[in-house]
Amino acid sequence: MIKFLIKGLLRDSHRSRLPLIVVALGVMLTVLLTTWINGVLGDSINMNAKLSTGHVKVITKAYRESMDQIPVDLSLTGTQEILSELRRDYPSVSWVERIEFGGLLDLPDSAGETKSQGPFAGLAVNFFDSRSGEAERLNLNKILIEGQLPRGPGEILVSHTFAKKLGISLLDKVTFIGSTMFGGMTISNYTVSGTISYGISALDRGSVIMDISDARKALDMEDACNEILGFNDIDYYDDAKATELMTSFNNNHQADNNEFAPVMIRLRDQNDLGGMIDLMDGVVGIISFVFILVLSVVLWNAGLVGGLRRYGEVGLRLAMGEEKGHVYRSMIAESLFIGISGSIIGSAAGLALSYLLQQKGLDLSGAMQNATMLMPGVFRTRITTEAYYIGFIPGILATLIGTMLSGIGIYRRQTARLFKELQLQ
Amino acid sequence: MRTFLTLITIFLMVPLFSQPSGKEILNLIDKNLSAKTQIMTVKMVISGARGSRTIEFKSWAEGEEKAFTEYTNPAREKGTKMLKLEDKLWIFSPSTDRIIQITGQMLRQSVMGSDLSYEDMMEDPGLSSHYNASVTGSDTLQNRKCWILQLNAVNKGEAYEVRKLWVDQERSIPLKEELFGKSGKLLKRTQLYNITRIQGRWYPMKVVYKDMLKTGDGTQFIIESIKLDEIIPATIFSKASLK
Amino acid sequence: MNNSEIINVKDLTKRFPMGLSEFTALSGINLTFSKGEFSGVVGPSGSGKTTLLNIIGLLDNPSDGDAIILGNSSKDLSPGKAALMRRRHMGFIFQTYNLLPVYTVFENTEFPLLLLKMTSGEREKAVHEALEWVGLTDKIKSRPAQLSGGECQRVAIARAMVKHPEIVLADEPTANLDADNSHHILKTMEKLNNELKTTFIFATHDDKVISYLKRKITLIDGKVSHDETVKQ
Amino acid sequence: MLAFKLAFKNLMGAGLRTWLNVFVLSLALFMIVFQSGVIEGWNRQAKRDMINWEVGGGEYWHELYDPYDPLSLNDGHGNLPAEIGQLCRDGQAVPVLVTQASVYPEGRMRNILMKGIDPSQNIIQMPTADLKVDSAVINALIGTRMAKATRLGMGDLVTIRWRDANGTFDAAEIRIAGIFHTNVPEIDNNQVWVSLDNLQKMTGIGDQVTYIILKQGLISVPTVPGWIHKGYDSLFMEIDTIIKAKGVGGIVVYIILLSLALLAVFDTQVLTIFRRQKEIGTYVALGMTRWQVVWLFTVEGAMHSILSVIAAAVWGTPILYMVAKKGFGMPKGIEGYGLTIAEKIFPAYAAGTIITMTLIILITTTIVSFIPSRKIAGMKPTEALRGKIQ
Repeated sequence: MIKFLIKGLLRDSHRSRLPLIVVALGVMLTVLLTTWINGVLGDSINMNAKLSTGHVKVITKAYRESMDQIPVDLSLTGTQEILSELRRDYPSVSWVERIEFGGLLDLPDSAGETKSQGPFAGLAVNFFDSRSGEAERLNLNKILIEGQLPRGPGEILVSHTFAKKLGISLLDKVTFIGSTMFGGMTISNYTVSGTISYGISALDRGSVIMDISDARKALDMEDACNEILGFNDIDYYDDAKATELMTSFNNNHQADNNEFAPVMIRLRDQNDLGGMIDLMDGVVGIISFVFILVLSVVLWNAGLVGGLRRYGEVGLRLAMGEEKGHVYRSMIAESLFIGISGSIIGSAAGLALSYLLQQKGLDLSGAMQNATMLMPGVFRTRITTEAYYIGFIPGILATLIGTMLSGIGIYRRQTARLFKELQLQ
Repeated sequence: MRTFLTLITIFLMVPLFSQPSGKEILNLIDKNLSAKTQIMTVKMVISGARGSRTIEFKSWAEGEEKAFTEYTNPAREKGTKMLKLEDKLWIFSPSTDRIIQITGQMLRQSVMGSDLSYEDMMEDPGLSSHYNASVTGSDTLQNRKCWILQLNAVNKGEAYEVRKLWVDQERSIPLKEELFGKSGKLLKRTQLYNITRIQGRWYPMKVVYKDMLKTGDGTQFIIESIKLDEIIPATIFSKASLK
Repeated sequence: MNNSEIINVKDLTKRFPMGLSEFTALSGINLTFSKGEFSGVVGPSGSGKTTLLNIIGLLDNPSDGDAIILGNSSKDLSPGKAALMRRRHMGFIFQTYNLLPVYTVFENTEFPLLLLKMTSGEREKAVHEALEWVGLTDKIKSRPAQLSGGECQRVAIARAMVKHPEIVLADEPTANLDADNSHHILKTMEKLNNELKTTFIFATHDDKVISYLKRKITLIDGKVSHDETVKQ
Repeated sequence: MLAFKLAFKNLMGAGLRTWLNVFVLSLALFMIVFQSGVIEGWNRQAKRDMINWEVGGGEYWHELYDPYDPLSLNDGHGNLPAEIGQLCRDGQAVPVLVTQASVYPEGRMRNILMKGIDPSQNIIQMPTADLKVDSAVINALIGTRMAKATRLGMGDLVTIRWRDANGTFDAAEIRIAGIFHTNVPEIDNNQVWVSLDNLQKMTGIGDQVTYIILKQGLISVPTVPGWIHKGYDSLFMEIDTIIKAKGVGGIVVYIILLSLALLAVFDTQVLTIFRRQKEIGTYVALGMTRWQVVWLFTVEGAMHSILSVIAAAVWGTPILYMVAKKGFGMPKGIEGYGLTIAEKIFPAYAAGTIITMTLIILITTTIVSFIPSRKIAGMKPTEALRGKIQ
């Protein structure tokens, strides 16, 4: 029977084409909107995650108390051990070490004496090990204004505005002056391999990014760092998962009362991101609901069109002695087929488009004065798990309901009238 | 570092005699420590959140305004040199081969994690010329009788408006100093221990310096060796010697 | 063409594409209708009755030959002109009534007048008159769904007649009606034909209708086989 | 007019499906208006907050003052120019002195800015009157963010250390006499406010100030040598950029949502035309041209949008009004970057946006209604009458 139905659907393009297109289009739009909203709304959360909070973060208890001051002296030590524990216990999470620090950047003149100097906020990440994925995470290729990413030790990135302020040119040798983890003075030289722009004036005023190996050397932080960030494999903050992770880790370390004992915190515990996450969940929920509602209306129509188109055919079948219930069921089976194939096509198209927009982004910076990382001119979708199934709900349900409603007409029709109708054909 | 410099200045100022006139006591302290130059090896013990660290350095000083320091230990700091000439401060780091002048924001940072900031180091500590002294009482410190001396700045622009010194009546050497803000808030405290006879003068071989606004145990300076009135070649106090 | 002749069908042939070949619905029809005729095209299903009516009604074009309606050759008429002709001079009555379901009896009847851009006063008068003819003044506000088949068809007649057209084309008007209603409808139309001298052309194979006709044109396989005037 | 009347009747006759389409369209319209209202509300509120709390009617900066460069504070101050001094005395402006300082909550040093302002000012909303409270020590005001970061509460004493104009160190206990809550982090993060008199005395800087906040609505401003007038253009640059970016991100949501609503209308049109072939035939038989019928159906489809505007107005207005009245909760997620965001945004619905959106919906609905209706022009009326068109 199913084969028979499929044959009919495939051969009768009128019967299947429009509803299929409508279902697919509607499903595609639903998927696209879901990923879009997740992408755009999740953007600032995501940016926070990548830039500073991680999905979860391991720090010391003392560090937690004055985190806004990024106190390097309260850093984690024995990080190799902590890392291997994290990697063993939570292998699905990517763990990366970061050092946030502050200091002075000093540009020498030709005689080697200070020409200009300015304070900066430094971020040390593991660039050289490409497995860490840090360069991608920080979108460094995109925010690079001039030059190139550091390729080896001693190379750093400086925020563009800061570089301009100090008069730093590419490949200039600059000196970092700061304090080590133990409070000692540290001075080291670096080559500016490129300039970057976050687009957040607070960061662009004075930022330096360097490889963590360089920072460790400079800050006397062998086997230490102030933050270990954990990222889920999907590039999306999952609050439940983060909470679970945090509880588990902190339970394991409950006994350790040392102020330098590691403790895990979540993204939502930092930068007041909790409210943002709640809002986003709410908005995604509401919009998805609205979309499913809207799509159901659309597809109900499609179902009706499909049903009505085949008024004559149904009449004939009834006239030939097919049972009403059987005709009804077969129509529903057909609509189910259309619903499923439409949803598959639509979801595939929606996901493909979303994927494209996730990878390439939609560049709307032309519509803005100046794009930033906080408010990127390039908008991206984010494919979440729900994107894979969300389109099927309205896609199948609505088609089904539409057909069921339009099919009720079959029961209403008097067999006697059928012959008259047939006569007319 | 700065403590060390302050210390030296104090020594230079503190006269030996005990006489209950502020000016006289200042002169006595001065006399006691009137060496033109000092060359010393110092061990600095810094207590911090992560326990204490020891840093060793050798320093050359001439008068109030010239000082040169070279760090010798630990390995990380070895070869780092600082030069102070009047109100300017330069640092040389061997690994970078750079001479950097410490200005602006950096001045408020702590030196090597100690209770001293570079700002503190920049102070010009000429006590007798910059402060009016008066004896306000006596006290017993380290089992020794002390005059309590109050110093009030003569001119505006001194880092500390008021200083209080506890001066050993017999040896004319301060055992404690407290630095106050204009409004009378205690900012820093220096305690001097192990007063030892060196080349006919009394010298504290251990000084504990504490920033009173911060928590912590303060920073200890332990003088391991000291030579006074040696002739120091002028080239030491030049930027050329940093490299 | 004399003065009373309002329709002249000349050598009319109509072919429809049917798959790869063609189906000839009408072939070489020659007919004239005079003003005030109460005539009908009769014949079995598929004999071409509706096609002929559609061509006369300017809803369809001849493949060959011509139909001259009120002096206008169907060949020369643009779709717009044809629409104008229908609007002003023709009324249609269908087997399935084709009333506009969402409108009341009054509004359905009024519709052709709206197209003629008559004032509301004129329209109201004309609609009332038309509904009086068909005896539906009491159902003015009813919707088609609330009416019986006979009543629907009477509304359709009122709609066709309200603008006093020269020609009324009625395609199987009684096919969906019982005998009583059929006679009622036919009597109404006969009366209007007498009073207003409107030309009625039926397409039918209903004997009840045929019994009322004053001229009976028999169509078989797209050709006129008889054309007789019934003496009463 | 006839077409509109007919279209309206037909739509009403179609019942439920019409209303579903209308609802869907009105939902799109509502969401668009709502979203742009929230963004516009944020924009206005952020600016209003900034005006009320931070920038007043604009500012004069000492030419050497750069808020992003702490070093500039050493020299970025001067005596009040006469013209502005007069404004200050007239209550039309209030001067602010900014110095660097360190506070030591719990013995950990934190570098901050100490700002002095006249306690009796009423140019900005900061509750500076709290600074007048009788106290043996210096009264200070801090914002809630600063209070949270330093864990300081009302009445707490904390040590603050600064250097006076000559470089002399000083430190004192200050008493937290007030904690203000503002949406403007720029006057809160790492800042301690004291009275201008106190600060000038503490720093021995005389009558010098760093910048001057003008009263709102002060239009004519003198040009003063050595002082730079900062108007809203430059003060609002960052927020403008962000608002614009938010708006652009929203457009895509509009487009997708509208597309879906239009798909519903399109689909309905296709169905309508298919179902009502006989009616189409009848119209033609009654003397309408086919294009007239096309027009009729297009108008009918387009009328969905008109109804949707009415519907959106009927069900949406109370909601929009309520939200505008009660506000819309906003998280403080990106506040860390120094943006002004209220915890509650009161959407502002711009008439221009509503009209534009209505027009866009009207036009696009007309287009998608026309596309399927166009088919009518190609229909054979004879076949339409028999309902045979596939």
